[in-house]
This record gives sequence, C-alpha cells and structure tokens, in this order.
Amino acid sequence: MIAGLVLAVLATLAFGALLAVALDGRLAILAAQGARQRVETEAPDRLNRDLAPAWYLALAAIGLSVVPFAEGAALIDSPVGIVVWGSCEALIVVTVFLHGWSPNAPFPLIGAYRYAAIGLPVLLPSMFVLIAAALPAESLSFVAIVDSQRELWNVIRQPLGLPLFCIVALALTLRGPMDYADAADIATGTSAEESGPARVLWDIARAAMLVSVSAIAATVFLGGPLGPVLPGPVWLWLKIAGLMALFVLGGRRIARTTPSRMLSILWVILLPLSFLHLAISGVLAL
Amino acid sequence: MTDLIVSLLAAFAAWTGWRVFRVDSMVRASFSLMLSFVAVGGIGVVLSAPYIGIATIFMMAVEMMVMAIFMVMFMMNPAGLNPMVMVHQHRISIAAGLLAATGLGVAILSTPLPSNPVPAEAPVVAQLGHELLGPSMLIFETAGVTLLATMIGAVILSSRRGRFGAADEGARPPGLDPGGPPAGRRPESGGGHHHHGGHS
Amino acid sequence: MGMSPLARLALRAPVPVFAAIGPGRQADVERLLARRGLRRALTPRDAAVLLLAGDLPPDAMEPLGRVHDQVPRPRRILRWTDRTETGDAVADRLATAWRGLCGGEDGDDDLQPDAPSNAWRGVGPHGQGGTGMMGGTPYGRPMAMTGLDIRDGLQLDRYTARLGPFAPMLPPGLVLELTLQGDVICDAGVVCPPFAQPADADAPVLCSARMLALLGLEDAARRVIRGGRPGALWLRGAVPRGLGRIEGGGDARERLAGYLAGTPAALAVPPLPELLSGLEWAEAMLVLASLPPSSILRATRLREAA
Amino acid sequence: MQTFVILAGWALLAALLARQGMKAAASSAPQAAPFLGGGTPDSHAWQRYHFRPYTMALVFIAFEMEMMFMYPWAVVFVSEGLTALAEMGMFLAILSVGILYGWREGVFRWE
Repeated sequence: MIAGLVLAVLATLAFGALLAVALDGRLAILAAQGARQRVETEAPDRLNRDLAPAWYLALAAIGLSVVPFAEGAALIDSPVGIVVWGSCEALIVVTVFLHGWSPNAPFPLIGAYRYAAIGLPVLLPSMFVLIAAALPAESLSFVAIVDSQRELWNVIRQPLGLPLFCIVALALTLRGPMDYADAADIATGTSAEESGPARVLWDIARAAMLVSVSAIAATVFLGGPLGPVLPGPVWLWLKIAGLMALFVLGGRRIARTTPSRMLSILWVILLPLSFLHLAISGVLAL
Repeated sequence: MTDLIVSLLAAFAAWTGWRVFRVDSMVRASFSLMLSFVAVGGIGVVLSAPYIGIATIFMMAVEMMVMAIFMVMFMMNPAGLNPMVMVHQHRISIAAGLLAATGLGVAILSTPLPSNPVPAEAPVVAQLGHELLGPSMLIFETAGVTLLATMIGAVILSSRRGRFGAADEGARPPGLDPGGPPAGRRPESGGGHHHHGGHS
Repeated sequence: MGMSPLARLALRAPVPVFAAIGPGRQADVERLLARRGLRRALTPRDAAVLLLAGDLPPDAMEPLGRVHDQVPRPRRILRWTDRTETGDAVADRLATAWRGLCGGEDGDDDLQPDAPSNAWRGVGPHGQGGTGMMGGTPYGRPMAMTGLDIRDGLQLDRYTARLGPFAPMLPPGLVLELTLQGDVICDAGVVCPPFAQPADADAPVLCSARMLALLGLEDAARRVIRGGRPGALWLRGAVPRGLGRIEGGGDARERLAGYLAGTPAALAVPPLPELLSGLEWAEAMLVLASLPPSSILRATRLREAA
Repeated sequence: MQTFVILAGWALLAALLARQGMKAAASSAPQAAPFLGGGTPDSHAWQRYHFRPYTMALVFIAFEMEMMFMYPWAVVFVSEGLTALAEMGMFLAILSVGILYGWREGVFRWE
C-alpha cells in the first residue's frame, strides 16, 4: 500500500513534470541546456544556491504526498493536511527567495525581494480558500475534503474558490501574470545568473510544483479521485492534467502588472474577495 | 520509537539553533533558526499535537522570511562577506544561557507531568476548536484586539506615508470647509508628549 | 556510435541567442529573433550564441567582451555586419553554429583577461580581501554604503552600477549609471546615448512588442511582430495609469494602446534622469519601452548638447 | 513515524539529485561578473537591501497569526453553528479594521 503510494507520487511527479515542460514547449530547450557549462557568480552562497532547487522539488513532492490518490488513500494522511500544504506554500516563498539571494548578483536579488513581497500576501487568499473548503468537510484533512464533495464538487458549491486559487497557483509556480521572481524586466530575475544543469533543475522543479499545485486544486475543487466508471487515480490524473493545461495556457495570455500595483490588488481586491468567499461558504455550509 | 524521533529532532533543533550564531550571513542565520523551529514543530506532531506542530512550521517559515528581510535591511555586512562574530559579551551570554537551560531543565524535571497519552484517533483539532469557541472565547477575541493594536502600531511606527501627508512633516488633515484651517488637532512643535488638546 | 536521444532532442531546440545590437540594426534583429527556431535569451547565461549586429563604436568593444565572456561554454559569436545579408541567411548561420556547438565543437575563449576587478586573494586578516566589518574588497569588490533614500528617508545601502549597452530591457547602446535603493531608482545618469536606429525601429509593431515582452507576454510579442494579434488579456490595464506621462504624448498605457492600434508616437521626451529617477525598476523599464528609440536618442543628445 | 521517513526521504532525494546530478560550477573571473548588459557594478549586490513594502510585511505577520485561529475554527464550524459564525465574524471584523487602516495609510504599495 505505502510502496504503491510512493510509486504513485513519484510517477505522477515525473510524468506530470514532463507534461508541464512539454506544454511549455521547452523539452528540447531543457535537453540542450543540461549539457552546457554551469557558471558560478562572484562569491555566491554555494550551499543555498545548490539546495534551493532541491527544496523546491522536495516541497512539490511533499505537497503531492498529502493528496489522496484514491478515496481515503493518501501517502501522508494527515488530519491537518491543508495546514501541511500551507506550510509548503510558506516554504516555497523562502526557497524562491534563497534562489535569488544566493548568486550575489543584482537582478536575481531584485527578483528575490519582489517575490517575497508578492508571495507572502498571496498566502492569505490561499488560506481563506482552503479554510472555506474545510468548512463543509468539518476537517482539515484532504481525505475528508474529497469525501465532502460526493454530492457536489466545491468548484460549484464555492464558485469563487477555484479562480482565487488559480492566482495562488500561478504565483507558486512562477508563471505568467504572477511570475514576479523571474520577470523579463530583470533579465529572468532569480534565474538570471543560472546556466546549464542548474537552470534545468530549477525549471524541472517549477514543473513539478505545477503538478503538485494542480493536484491540490483538483482535490479541493474538483473532487480529486471521485468520478464515475474510471478508477480514482485515473480521474485524479485527468483532472491534474486539465488544470495544468489551464495554468500553462492561461499564464501565457494574461499580462503582468508592476509589483507595487499587484501588491495593492492583492490586499485591496483579492483579500476582501476571499473574505466574501469565506462568508458565503460559511453561510451555505450551515 | 517516539523517543528516538523526538531526540533526533531535538538534537537537530539544538544544532541548527547553534548554527544561527556561527554563520556570517544574516540570511543563513534566519533560515537556520527556521530549521530549528521546523524541528520543534516536528516534535509537536510526534507528541500528538499535529495542528500546533504544523502551524509552528507554517508560522515560522513566514516569520523567518520577514525576519531575514529585516535583518538584511538593517545589519552591517548582511551577507557576511567579511567574517564576523555574531555574538557579543561572550562570558555573560554563556552564563545567562547556562543559567536559563539549567533553570528550565530543573523546572521540567521537577514538575509532576501528567502521563496520559492521547489516543491516536482523538479529534484534537476539533477539541481545540471547541475550546476556542467555548471556554477560551474571551482569550480568542482578546487576541483579535491585540493583533489589531499590533497592526496599527506597526503602521504608525514604520510608515512614513500617511493619509494626510508624510509622517515626518506633521501630517495635517484638510480643512472642514474649502481653504479653511486643518481639521483636528494641530501637531505640537515640541513632539507628541504634550497633551494640550483643544483647537487653535 | 549514434547520438543519445537527449542530444538528438537538444538539436531540435530553438537556437538560444543573446543579441548585442549595434547602430542601425535594432529592427532587423528584433524581427529576426521573432522567427521560429530562434529564441532570444534575456541573459547571456541562457544563451549559446552571441549575435553581434552592426559595427560597434570602439567604446562598446569592452562591454561586448564582458557580455561575451558571460555566455557559458561552449559558445560562439556570430557577426551580422553586412546589411544586405537576409534574415534567412543569418538564421541559417545561427542554426549551423548551434548544431556545431551541440555536436561538441569547441567554442570561443574569453575576450577579457582572467583577473578579478580587485586583487583580493590572501589580502586582509582572513584572506578574503576585506577588513573589519564593511571595509576592503572582499572577494574582489567593495560593499555598498548607505545613503539617504528619496522616498522614505531611510539610510540604507545605495547600489550603483552601469547598465548597458547590451541590456535587453534598455534600448541598444544606452548606458545608464543607476543608483538603486532596493529596486527604486534614486539617481540616474546617461553615460552613453543609444545607438542611432533607422525609422523602422519606431514602427508601432516593434514598440508594442517591446512593451508586451516586459508584461510577461513573450509569445504575444512574437505574434505581433509576425503581423498577428497579441491574443492576450488585460494588456492596457496592466500598465499603471499615469505612468511615464509626457506632455503631448500621454502616459505609457495610452502609448501602448496607440501602438496596438498602429499609430506611431512622436514625442518630445524629457531628459532620462528626470524621467527615470524615483521610479521602481519595473515601472522605469516599462516607461523606457513605451518610448520610440528615436525620441530616446533625441532626449539624450539634447542633454549632451546642453 | 512513517510521515517522517517520507518527508525526510523526499528532502534527501531532492538534495541528492541537486548535489550529485550537477557538475560543479566553475568560472573564470570575467565569466563570474554579474550580468548588467555589459556594464559594471561599483559594489557587491548583497547589501542592506531596501525592501520597499516593509510596513506591509509587519501587517502581514499580524494578519497571518490571526489566520492560525481559523483552522481549528473551520473544523468545528458546522457543529457549533451560529456561535462559530458570530464569534469569527466579530474576530474578522476587528481585524478588518486593521486592514482598512493600513489601506487608508497607503501601506500596501512600494513605500
């Protein structure tokens, strides 16, 4: 059972990351990058430079471990699953910051601080949305949240939830309108001084995180492994793939505003919206 | 088994805590401290307090991120490019540290701690929720007011910008009628210690 | 022995090109790099081929050497000096060079001497080149020192650097000396004006593509250059209202709307230091991208004459 | 126990991949210089970095701490019913005042 779940997580991460890179059209690019020289900057923080992509990847794996692949079968069946995922989100901010801090170069540094400024308040809508999903389930565990969607998926019961979580997902995977770490005006920001395999690993970790975030979204809003005819894991994989395509394609087609303006939008528009979402979900759950 | 994991996590927490004072970089120091707290949170999880344990990890990840930002902002040589010593007043600090550790150790060992392990399937999070909404309701709401005071205090102390102008220029509200004298009290020139009240 | 599947896959990758654009070639290069099969790298670390277009003035040779050396090995520099050479021919040469590099050819060597900017090895009490807390040149460079901020008056470090002439977010040739606190530009000065470009570089299509790329829409920028529609949401809305407002020329948002509608802008741009100082980095780069290259050139020349 | 092995396993696996799967980085001095489009910096990039939304960071910490009360609340929300709704409504109303005040003072922007 456990070995099977470990395998499921590993396989989902690996194939999902492959799919994410392919959706981005970057398979060949990564293959070419991997063979190139890995450049070192002046006096970098070597430990954190090497470990930042590793932690990003590990957080993706941990996030996916709390997701139930079949009804009642999660690798880490924690009674506080959404808090575990929340900690993963907070640690992602730390990891991306370290990735930008460690090369000791101006553009990565600007990217790192920009991401900290946007990534921290993005946690708030995320927490509101997940807490709202926990209300009808009367539990913080993802298994129970899946169970509570037997009659009606949360995407319909709590209509504001998925759109809000999409913004969170884009921020956590450094994509499109929320990619404040690796933006073009700072020459790809935290990655500006990375080359060769280090750049490839960072991209793979981002792809793996996309899988993980999509899995969480599929579990919380689309009923996870619930579905007719097909077995649970297949439903989960289909939903993950669909959400990944949504994030990749949507991310490419929405413009990114300046960080200061996005900060205001987060606090002044998205946070009140999350309040409203929680209030509506609360009244409906009673 | 629980004992082994708790000891390992405790050793890790102590080691990363010690690293906080041995590294040169403020960023490394902050995140060493974070790792230390992560291990403490892990101990919480092992000791049947899953919510408190994971919440500790969550909070500390966020807080050490903010701490790293402020440490780098205000400390000299924030990245430790020149090696430096992170501790001051070695003798006093060693003595204080030993004293605190001994005191706490004695307190813990001499306290008759209850020994009734929580059953694995106990709904501890729900119990915490009922406690918060029931007997500890006042504490919970007081925390809300305290945090509100924290927010307002943080804004007042750290923000230069204000509704009615920069803080260091004496923010003044606009007049009640167009072109009239500013509404509200006029800031005293000698600082905020006088309480004359009244209008000009 | 055949190639590994990974190496075969790598051969199909678009050529990662870092563009060093010289006088008169901005429009050519921007159109060239919007082709399929080529990819404009925003940093030399992401590139393998350095494309040098045009004849550089002598004072740009040293910066070129710096950018060249920052491309990871194996690397190749390709010159596109002949104006009559078509884009197809250059794209072919780029692809050949890339295939050669993927096939294990040796690349070019460094152009700059292998010496740190300041001698530091073995200097100082710990041998790291620095002294005390903040003194000396640890690992070859001094540390930034504090100064007054223009926004909130906090005395934090001021980071001064010269940016350009090949920075992808600036007009080619422009070298700015910027002093930053955080990512806010406290001081800006023009060290070199941008290279003169023909009127084609002011084409609304290229101007809007530059702004779209900064808004995170590289695909949309390519589509626009190839003559399509941007096909993206929240384009004008993403540019803050009132940003980079110039008398008679509207703000950056209005200029973007104009470019997308196909109307070129002709503006009297105030001197760049006036325009840029006090802006956040993202805003400043958007403002610069919203100005046609010819008016930026006029604004910097004006300052030199004054 | 199992959870710990899994968590530690993922972290170790990823760290091994990062440290073993990559060639060591090495560069000549001109290669190592930070990228500034051909320009040069006066100093190291590491600095007392002026993080602009610092007031926001402080308000965020307070708000985040408050959010921690909401997780146990969510679990008992349905069983406690209106009491839970009222108490949390009051709590959030108090904290909204803080957000409103911060917004009025303009702290949710680059300082």
